[in-house]
Amino acid sequence: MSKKENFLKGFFKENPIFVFLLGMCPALAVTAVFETALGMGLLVIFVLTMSNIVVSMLRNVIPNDVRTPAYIVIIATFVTIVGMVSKAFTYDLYLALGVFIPLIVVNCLILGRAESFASKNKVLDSAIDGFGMGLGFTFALVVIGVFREFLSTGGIIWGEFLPFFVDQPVTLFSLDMIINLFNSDFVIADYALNMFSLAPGAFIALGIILALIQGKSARRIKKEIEIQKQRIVELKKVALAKKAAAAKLVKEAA
Amino acid sequence: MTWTVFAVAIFNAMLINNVILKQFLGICPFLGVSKKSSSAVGMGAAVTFVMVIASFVTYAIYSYVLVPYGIEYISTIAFILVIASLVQLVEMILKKFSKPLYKSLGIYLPLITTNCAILGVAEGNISNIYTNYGSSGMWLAVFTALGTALGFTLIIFAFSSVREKLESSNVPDAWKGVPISLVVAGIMSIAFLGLQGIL
Amino acid sequence: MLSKLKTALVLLLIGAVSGGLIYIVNDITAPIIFENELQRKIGFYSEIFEIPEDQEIIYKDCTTDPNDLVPIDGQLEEDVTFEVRDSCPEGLTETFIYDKADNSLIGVVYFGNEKNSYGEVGVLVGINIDGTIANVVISSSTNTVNFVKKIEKEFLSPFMGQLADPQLIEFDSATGATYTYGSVTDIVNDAIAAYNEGSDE
Amino acid sequence: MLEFFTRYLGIFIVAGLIALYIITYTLNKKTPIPEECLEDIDKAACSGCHNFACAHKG
Repeated sequence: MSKKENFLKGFFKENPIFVFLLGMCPALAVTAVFETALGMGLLVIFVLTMSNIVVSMLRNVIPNDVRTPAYIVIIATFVTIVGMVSKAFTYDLYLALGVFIPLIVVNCLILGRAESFASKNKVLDSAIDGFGMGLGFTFALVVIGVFREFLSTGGIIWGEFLPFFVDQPVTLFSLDMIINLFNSDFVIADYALNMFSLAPGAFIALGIILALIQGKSARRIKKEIEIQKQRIVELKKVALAKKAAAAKLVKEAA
Repeated sequence: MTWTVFAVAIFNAMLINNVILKQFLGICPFLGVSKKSSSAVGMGAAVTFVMVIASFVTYAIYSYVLVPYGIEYISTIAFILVIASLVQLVEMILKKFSKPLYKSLGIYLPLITTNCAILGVAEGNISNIYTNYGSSGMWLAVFTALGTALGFTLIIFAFSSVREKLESSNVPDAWKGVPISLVVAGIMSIAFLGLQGIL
Repeated sequence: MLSKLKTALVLLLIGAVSGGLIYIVNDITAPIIFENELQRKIGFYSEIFEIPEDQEIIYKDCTTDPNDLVPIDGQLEEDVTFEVRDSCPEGLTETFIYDKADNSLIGVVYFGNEKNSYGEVGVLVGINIDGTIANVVISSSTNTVNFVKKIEKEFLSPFMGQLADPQLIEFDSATGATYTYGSVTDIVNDAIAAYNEGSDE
Repeated sequence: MLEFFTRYLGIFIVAGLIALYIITYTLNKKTPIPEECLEDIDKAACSGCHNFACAHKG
């Protein structure tokens, strides 16, 4: 596997949330708002990359019988560090994510990558794998977050939890802006599907997204099957034609 | 604290702030181990057992060791290690002394270390109960854990029953498997949202 | 035997390194975190009582030792009607806000948090010394930003300037508050009750 | 001496807990699994998310 493939596989082919269904707790819990989803993803990228690097560095040193405890210790260390750093520098994000920052420890994705990839591969490859997988995880969270925030409020806001680039929260996009051109009294918040910011909305939104993905892959598989069927039919036709030709030859010879 | 406080704590943790449908903890076993009712009950029993003991131990460690010495910041790493060793200990004891018990719920114990519900409840006890009651909230923490675990068992059992029906129903290809399960969970969650006004 | 010793050594090393790493990071971040929490609190208090930025305030919390966080030097004024209690009222945190320049009491803030159907919500209720509600502010919430804005605009602003009277408890039935707003109302009511209890003593 | 210990107590507690975990882990590994449960364990491990290799699908 080339380095590029190794990096890109986390996005679509082996996406942790959409394909492997790992780390579903944060995928449901912190995605009510796009920004918290992005923040969670960034924390996971850091923990995953660092733990992959360290596990890979120590892969020949850690004895095989006690590798799970060692991995858990390494991951827990980085999670504690990331928790303290986020508390110090992005305090709003820390408050919004709450208990889900320490819960990165038990995110199956991180332990899974340590056991199945980093413990068998070189440091650079493991780092790329961790970074790519983390980006894939973030990508999935952001997709769910944008979907839910847009449906529940009719717009996307930046700057509430991640105080980068802007001082005040800025509305990146809102349906208000477009509809107000035609009807100035319209307030999207009165018509928004508030359910999608609540618990049921999380389940249903993720269900819809997974169904879209599954539907697409189902269609692709169906198409492939159809193509194969057609090929078989064609082959059969060719074989039949050959047979008929052979029979004709035999007849003529006779 | 009177018994009503404990009753309310159990009721609140079990139904109103249900661990799966409201707090999104333990989604992994919820989707993974809920294909058959029998395995759902086994998983629920294992979670109940470990969760109650784990929240007792973690609360004690937090209030009697970490806070007095001012080292609350290592709580995450301390909790996960305590829970992991507790799971190992319980598994070993079950293996040695009670084979039927091991067969019914011990086989789910290796999955519990990475179950976020256990660590989530331990952390939640610290942030919700410890800040209000201090070290006298120990029993409240234990009862909250009991309620949470009962809520987990209830939901995973109910969900497995629905899922057994889903297996034989005619679902479009795109929605087969996890997507339809998630929508079913969402509808259950709406039902539990209705309990919100009780307390 | 040698391999076992090696195993133990490796694991000990990992443990020591991770412990040391956490210790160092904590050393670096602890003052920043402390400052964050302080700034956040003071920001909320300033917002509630509309204190100008150049005026410094100090506060006394019922949960912490008065000598611990921000020391109050000098004596408090005699005619302050309510006593500073040793223990918090149930479910609330009581904080007294003073002007740093002359140690005069500006007001009392009650903090409570409760769970509602949208998640968890923390509410600060500020009461002036003349007994009127200064402001009600949502300090932390897992709800969406728009929703919080809606609550603050439609539901909390009517509280401002009203007398902190237990009869205000009728208030929520008048507005037809839903149970979501109910958790906010509960905290306001608790705060008013605690305030009246404190000032009677 | 005592001051030194309380100052770095966090490190010692973490080290102690790691030791506790490893001791219980190895003890648990040494205890044999009852034979009739072996199959059930494999099934359970695949349906949960402990095992990355057979992540549950559907």
